[in-house]
Amino acid sequence: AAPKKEFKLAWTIYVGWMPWQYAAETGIVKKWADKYGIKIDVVQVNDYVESINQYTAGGFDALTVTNMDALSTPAVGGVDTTALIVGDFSNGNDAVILKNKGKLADIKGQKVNLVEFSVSHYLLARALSSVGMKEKDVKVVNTSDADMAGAWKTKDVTSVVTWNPIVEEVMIDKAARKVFDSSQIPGEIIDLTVANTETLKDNPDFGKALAGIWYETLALVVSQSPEGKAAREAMGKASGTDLAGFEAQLAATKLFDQPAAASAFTKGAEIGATMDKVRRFLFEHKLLGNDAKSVDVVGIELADGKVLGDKKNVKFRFTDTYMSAAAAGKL
Amino acid sequence: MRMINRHPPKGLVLLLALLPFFLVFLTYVTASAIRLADNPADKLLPALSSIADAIDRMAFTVNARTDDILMLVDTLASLERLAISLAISITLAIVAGLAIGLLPYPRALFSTFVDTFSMVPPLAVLPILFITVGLGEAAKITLITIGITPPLIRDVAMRTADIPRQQLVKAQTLGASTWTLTLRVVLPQVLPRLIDSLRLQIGPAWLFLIAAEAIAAEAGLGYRIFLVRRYLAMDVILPYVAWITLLAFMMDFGLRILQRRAFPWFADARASA
Amino acid sequence: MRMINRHPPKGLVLLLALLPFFLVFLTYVTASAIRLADNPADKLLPALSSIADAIDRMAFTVNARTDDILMLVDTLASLERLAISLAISITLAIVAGLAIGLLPYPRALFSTFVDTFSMVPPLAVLPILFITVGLGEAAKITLITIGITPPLIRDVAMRTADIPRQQLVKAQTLGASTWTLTLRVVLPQVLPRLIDSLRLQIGPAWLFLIAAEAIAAEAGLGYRIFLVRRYLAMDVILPYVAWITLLAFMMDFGLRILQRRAFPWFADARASA
Amino acid sequence: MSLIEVCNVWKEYGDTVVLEQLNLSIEQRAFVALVGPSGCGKTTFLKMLLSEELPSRGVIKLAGEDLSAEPTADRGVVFQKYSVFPHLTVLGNVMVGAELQSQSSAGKLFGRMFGDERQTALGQAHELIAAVGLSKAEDKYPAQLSGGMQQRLALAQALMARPKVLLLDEPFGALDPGIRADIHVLMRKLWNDRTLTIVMVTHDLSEAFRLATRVIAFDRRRNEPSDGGRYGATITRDLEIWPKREPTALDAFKSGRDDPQPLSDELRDDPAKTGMGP
Amino acid sequence: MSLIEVCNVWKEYGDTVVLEQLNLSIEQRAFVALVGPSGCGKTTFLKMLLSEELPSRGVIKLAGEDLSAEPTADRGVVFQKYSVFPHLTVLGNVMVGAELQSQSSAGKLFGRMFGDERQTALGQAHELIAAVGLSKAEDKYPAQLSGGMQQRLALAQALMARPKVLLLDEPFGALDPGIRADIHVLMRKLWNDRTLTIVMVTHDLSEAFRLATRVIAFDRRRNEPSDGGRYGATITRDLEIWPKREPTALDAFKSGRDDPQPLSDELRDDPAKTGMGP
Ligand SMILES: Nc1ncnc2c1ncn2[C@@H]1O[C@H](COP(=O)(O)OP(=O)(O)OP(=O)(O)O)[C@@H](O)[C@H]1O
Ligand SMILES: Nc1ncnc2c1ncn2[C@@H]1O[C@H](COP(=O)(O)OP(=O)(O)OP(=O)(O)O)[C@@H](O)[C@H]1O
Ligand SMILES: [Mg+2]
Ligand SMILES: [Mg+2]
Repeated sequence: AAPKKEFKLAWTIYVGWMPWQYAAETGIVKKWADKYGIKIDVVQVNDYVESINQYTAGGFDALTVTNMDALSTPAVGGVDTTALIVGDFSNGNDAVILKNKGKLADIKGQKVNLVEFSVSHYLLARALSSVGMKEKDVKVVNTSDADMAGAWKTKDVTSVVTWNPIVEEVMIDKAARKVFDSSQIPGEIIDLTVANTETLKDNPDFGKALAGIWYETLALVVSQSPEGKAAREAMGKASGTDLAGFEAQLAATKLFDQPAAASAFTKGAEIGATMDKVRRFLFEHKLLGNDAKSVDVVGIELADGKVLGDKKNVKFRFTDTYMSAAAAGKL
Repeated sequence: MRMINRHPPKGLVLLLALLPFFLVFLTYVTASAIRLADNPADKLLPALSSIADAIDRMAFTVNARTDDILMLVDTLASLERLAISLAISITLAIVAGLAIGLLPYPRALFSTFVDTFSMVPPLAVLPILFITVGLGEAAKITLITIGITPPLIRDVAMRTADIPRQQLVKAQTLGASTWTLTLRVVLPQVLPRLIDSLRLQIGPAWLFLIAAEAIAAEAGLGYRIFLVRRYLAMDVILPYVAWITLLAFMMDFGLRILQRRAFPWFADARASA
Repeated sequence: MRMINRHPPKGLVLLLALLPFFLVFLTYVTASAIRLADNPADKLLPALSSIADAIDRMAFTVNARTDDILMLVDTLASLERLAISLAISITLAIVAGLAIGLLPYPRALFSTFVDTFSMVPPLAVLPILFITVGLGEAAKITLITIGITPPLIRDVAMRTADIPRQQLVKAQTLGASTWTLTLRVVLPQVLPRLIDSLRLQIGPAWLFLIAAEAIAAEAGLGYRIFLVRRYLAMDVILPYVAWITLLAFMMDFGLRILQRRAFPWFADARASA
Repeated sequence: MSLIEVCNVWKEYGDTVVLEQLNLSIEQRAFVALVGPSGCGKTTFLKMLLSEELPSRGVIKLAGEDLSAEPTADRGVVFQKYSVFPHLTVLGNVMVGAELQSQSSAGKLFGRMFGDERQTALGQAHELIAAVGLSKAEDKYPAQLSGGMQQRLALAQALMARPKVLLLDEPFGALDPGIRADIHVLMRKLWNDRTLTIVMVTHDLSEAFRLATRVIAFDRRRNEPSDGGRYGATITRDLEIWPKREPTALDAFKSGRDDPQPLSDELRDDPAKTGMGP
Repeated sequence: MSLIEVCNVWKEYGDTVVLEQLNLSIEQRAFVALVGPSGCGKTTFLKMLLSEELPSRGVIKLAGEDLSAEPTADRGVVFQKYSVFPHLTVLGNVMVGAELQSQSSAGKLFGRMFGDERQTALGQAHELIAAVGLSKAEDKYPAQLSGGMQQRLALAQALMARPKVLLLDEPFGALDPGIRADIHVLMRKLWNDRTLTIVMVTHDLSEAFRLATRVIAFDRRRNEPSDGGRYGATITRDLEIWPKREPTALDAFKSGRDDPQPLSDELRDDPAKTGMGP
C-alpha cells in the first residue's frame, strides 16, 4: 500500500475508548493530525461487532477492540493487525452475576445469558475453570448486550455475564450478586487501539499521531483539575450516563495513563500467557477457522519479537514502538 | 412499434427472467475473486467453494458438539416460532377485524386504538415486552405477533367494511342473526382476502423473527446469522439468507395455492368486481 | 336488535375511542406505582413525573455541551434520513413499477427478480450493506430504501397492470406514444394508489430507520433509544416511542390529505369502480 | 286491511328533505312499480320499507303492525347488484335463504342445516332453481353466470325465505333488452304462482307498465334550485293498470318482444348456451 | 375502393378456431352493426380491426393499405366500459384526444399543448362537447357522470382524434332504455354530420336495425358440441337496410321512443337534471 494522507478510526462507546470521542470533539485529534500533515476521521459506530466487521472488510484503518476480538475476526480474516496502543485492561468491568445466589459454584446447570463468543464468554470460561467446571456444566444463551439490562429483569434470566455499564445497571437490583469479575483475571481482557499493519508500516506518522492524541487526552481523563472533571463529565454524557456513573466505570478499569506503564505491560511476560489462553479458547470454539487443525494456525507476534503459533502466518502483532516513543516524548 | 406492444418471444421469457439473477451471481463471483486475490483469508465475500463447505458443514454434517444438524435445528426453531405467531395473529386479526369492520360498537372502541398501535415501533419497546412475557419463546412469539397483527387487523376490518352493504341487508332479509351472518356471509368472503394480507406480512414476520432471535435465543435462523456475524462468517450468513428467502418465497407460493384451492370462487369474483 | 344494527349515539363515539387509550394509561400508572413502591429506584416503569423530567430535559432544555436540544436534533436527523430514503424509494418505485407493469420486456426481465429480492430480509444482510456503502448517512438511507422499495415496486407494478387494457388501447387510438401514454394516462392514475402503498410502508420505514440508527449514527431517534437502552432509561425511551408513533401517525394523516387534495377525482373513481 | 300502510311519512337527511308526506296503502298481491327521476328518493323509500332507514316522521305498517326496526325475513329484496353471495354456488345461494332462518340449533349456531331439515329445504331449493331456469347451473358460482342469470338467482334466493313482500330496486337495470324481456316473463310467472306482494323500483317506464298492477310516480312538486333541498319528493301519480291485472291472468300477458320465448332451462342469457338469429 | 377490406381472415387461439374465413368490405361512411350470439367472436373481430389482435390468416386493409401492427389514431374506439380516463375532467378527456396526437415538441415530450395550438384544440373540444350535450359538465370527472354521459363523453373523445373509422363494442349495453333512445339520436346525428365510417357491435337487434345502414350477423354454421372448437364463426347474414339510409337522411330518422326528444344540453341521463313524467 502506498503512503496516504487520510485515515479513519472506528470507535465504540465503552469507558476505555471514550477518550477518542473527547479528543475528536475538542480538537486534540486535529492538532496532532495537522502536526503530521494528515487527516484522521474518528467515526463512532454504535454496534461493536459492526465496527470490527467494517475494519476487517477494509473500511477503517484503525479500530478500538479487545485483544480477543482482534484475534478472532481481523487476524483470522487475514487482516494483519497491530496493537499500537494498549489502553487498559478490565479490572472488574466485566463480571459474572447471579440472581440471589452468592457463590460462583451455584452457576452449575443454569442458563447463562451473555454475548456468545465475546469477552464475556471468555470470562465465563475462565470463571468456570477457576472452580473446576466446564462450559458443559452451564447452558449459554446468546443475548444482545443492548437488551441485557432489560433481560435481567425477567424471571427467565438467573445469571448473566456482561460488561459495564450494564454491570452497574444490573447490580442496582437487590437480587444481583457479583460472583466473579475480571479483577480476578487481571490483564487478560485488554482494550486496544489497533491499526492495519500494512497501513502502519507505510505510514508510521499515522501511528505516531494516534499515540500522541491518546496520551494527551488520557492526561486529562485522569486529571483532578476542573478541566479533567469537565472532560469526564462530557465523556459520561456522551456514553449516556453522568459523571458519577462514568467515574464508577473508570474505577473498574486499569487505565494505562502513562505510556511507560503501557509499554512495560506490553513487553511483559503475562501478555504472552494471556494470548495463549485466548487463542486456545477461540480454538475450542472453532473461532480460529473451521478447518483450523491446531491453535497454531494464526501467528501472534509479541512485543519482544517472539511468535505464538505459525511464524509464516503472523496476523496479530503487539508492539511498544509508539507507546515507548510517547513515553520518551519523541512524538 | 411502441415499447408497450413489443412482447419478448416465448423462449426468451425464461432467459430474461434469469438474467438479473445471473448478473448478481457474476458480480458476486468477480468481486469475491478480486478480494480473495488481495487477501486469501478474506471473510466478506467468500469463494463459492467456501460457501459450499459451509453449507456442507451446517446442513449435511452432524455437529459433533451438539449431535444434530445445525441448519435443520435452526430452521425448525424458526419455523415453529413463525407458525405459532402466525396462528395467533390470524386468530386475533379475524376476531378483531370482523368485530371492527362489522359492528359499530367495537369499531368505535377499537379502530382508532388499533390504527395508533400499529404505528408503535415494536423494537423500541422491547424492555417492556420482556417484563410482561419474559425472555423465552413467549417473547419472540409476542414480538412477531405485535409486529404483524395490527396491520392484519386493519386489513381484515377494511375488507370486512368493503363487503357491499347490500349483502348484509340481504342476509338479514334471509333471517340471519349477527352471528350466522358473520359465519356464513362475511367470514367466508374475508378469508381469501386475509390470505392476500398475510402474504404482505410474511416479509415483516421474518424481519421480526430475526430481530427477536437476535435478542436472545439458543437456536434459529436469525440467531445463527447474528451469532456468526460476530466473526464475519459470511460463508454461513449468505446461505442462510438464501435459505430464508427461499422459505419466504415458498410460504408466499403456498398461500397463493391455498387461496386458489380453498376458495375456487374467489379469482372469478375478484376479476368481475 | 342485532349487534350489527346497534350504533353508539354520537356523543359516545369519541368517548369510546378514547377508552382503550385511557385503560392503557391507567394500567401503566398502576403497574408503575406498584413497582416503585417495591423499589423506588426502579427504572423500568418510571413515574409520570420522571417521564416529565426526561421530556423537559430532552425536549425543552438546551444541552450545554452541544448547545442544542437533543430531541430536536434527533428528530431532524431521523426525519431527514426518512425523507431522503422515501424520495429515492418513490422514484425507484415509479420508474421500475411503471416499466414492469406496462412494458413486456422489463416485466420479463425484472418481475421475478423484484419478487425474489423483496423476500430477502434486509436485516440479515446488514454487514454486506454496510461494507458496500460504508457507515455514513448512505448506509442508513440505503437500508431503509432496500427495505421498502421492493414492496413499493411490486405494488406500483400491480396497480399499473390493473389499469384496464381498454384505456391503453384507447390512448393509442388517440395517438399516444409509449412515453406520452405513460405520462398522461398511466402515471396520473398510479400516483394516488402509490400513496396508499406508501402509507403501508411508513411502519416498515421507521423500523428500518431505527435498526440502521442502532448500528451507526451520532444522532437520531433510533440512536438515542438504543444508546439509553443500555441503562434501561425508560423515562427517555417511552416519550421517544410516543413521539415516533405521533410522527408516524401524522405522516399517515398527511398522506391521506395529500391524496384527497392532489387527486380530487380519485375517491369517486375508486368508489364507482 | 292493506298489507302495507304508509302514513304521512317524511324522510330528511339533516336539512335536506328527501321525501315528504307520503301516504300509501298497498294491497296483498299487488305488483307496484315505483318510477321517478333519479335522486327523487325511490331507493330511500325502499330502504324504509326494508327498515334499513327509519322515517324521520310518520309510520309504516306491515300487516297491521309497525315495521320492525331492522330488516327481517318478512321482507325480501333484490338489488341491481350485490344481491347474491359470490362465495356460494347457485344451490348454496338458494339454500342459504332457508339455512339462515332455521330455528334448529345447528341453524342458530352455524347457520347450517342437517338431516331431514336439510332434505326438505334441498327439495324446495331445487324446485325454485328450476322455476328460475337455473337447474343446469346449480354448481356454478355467481361470477360464472351472466348478469341475467345472477338476477334470476337473486329472485330464487329471496323467494326461498318466503317473504310477505318482495322489494326490488331496479333489478333489471343493467341487463340487455332481449334478456330483460325474458326475465319479465319469469317475473310475472313468479308473481302469479306464489302469494307475493311486490314493490319494484324501475327507471324504465315501459317495464313498469308491462309488469305492474299499479304504477306510482315520485317527484318534487316544487323544483326551484333556490329551494336548496327544503322540499322533498312525494307521490305525484298513482295509476291502477287497466284492464285490471289479476294474478291468474298470466296467459293474457305477452312479453315485450315480438317472439316471446317459452321459459325453459335454457334462457338466452346463459353465456354457454346463447343462440340467436336476426 | 372500399375503406375496409377483410380478405379471408381466420382467427385461432391455439386449437380453438374463433373466426373462420371472413370476407367483407366496408364502404366509406357505412354504419355497420355487428350482431351474433355471445362468444361468437364479435369482440375478437373488432380487436383485429383495432390491431389489438392479429389475424391468424388473411389480411385486413384500411384505405388500401395493410393495417398497421398496433392501434393508431386512424381507428377510434368506444368500449362498453373504461373508455374515458377517470383522472381527467370532461374537457381534459376530450382535449387529450388532440394532445396525444400533437406533433409539436411539447406534445411529443409531455403530451400537452401550449399557445395557439392549444387554443385551436380547445375550440374544437368545446364544440364537440357541445355536440354531445355535455357543455354544462365540462369540469366534472367521469365518476360524477351517469353511464350515458360517460359514453357520450367517450364518443366526443374518440371523435376529437379524427379517426377514419369508429369502432364501437356494445357501447350502450349498460344503459337504461330511455337513455339509450336519446343516445341513438345523438349517434345518428354524429354519423350524419361528420365523415365517419362506423362499425358497432351490439347485442340488441332493434338497436342494430334502428341505427345501421348494414347489419352483419356472425354465427357458427356447425354447432355440435363434439366439434370442440374446431370450427369458428363466420358471417351468416349481411343485410343492407332498406330503404337505403344515407348520411343526409337524418330528418327521416326517428328514435325508437314515441316522443323523440330534441338533442339539447340537458339530456335525460344527467343525474343532476333529470325530470320525467309518465
Ligand atoms: N345517507 C344519505 N345522506 C344524505 N343524503 C342522502 C343519503 N341517502 C340518499 N340521500 C339523498 O337522497 C336523495 C334520494 O336518493 P335516492 O337514492 O333515494 O334516489 P333514487 O330515486 O333511488 O335515485 P336513482 O334513480 O338514481 O336510484 C338524493 O338526493 C340523495 O343525495
Ligand atoms: N385471448 C384469448 N385466448 C383464448 N380464447 C379467447 C381469447 N379471447 C377470446 N377468446 C375466445 O374467443 C371467443 C370469442 O370471444 P369474443 O369476446 O370475441 O366474443 P363476443 O362475440 O364478443 O362475445 P360477447 O357477445 O359475449 O361479447 C370466445 O369463445 C372466447 O372464449
Ligand atoms: Mg335508487
Ligand atoms: Mg364482446
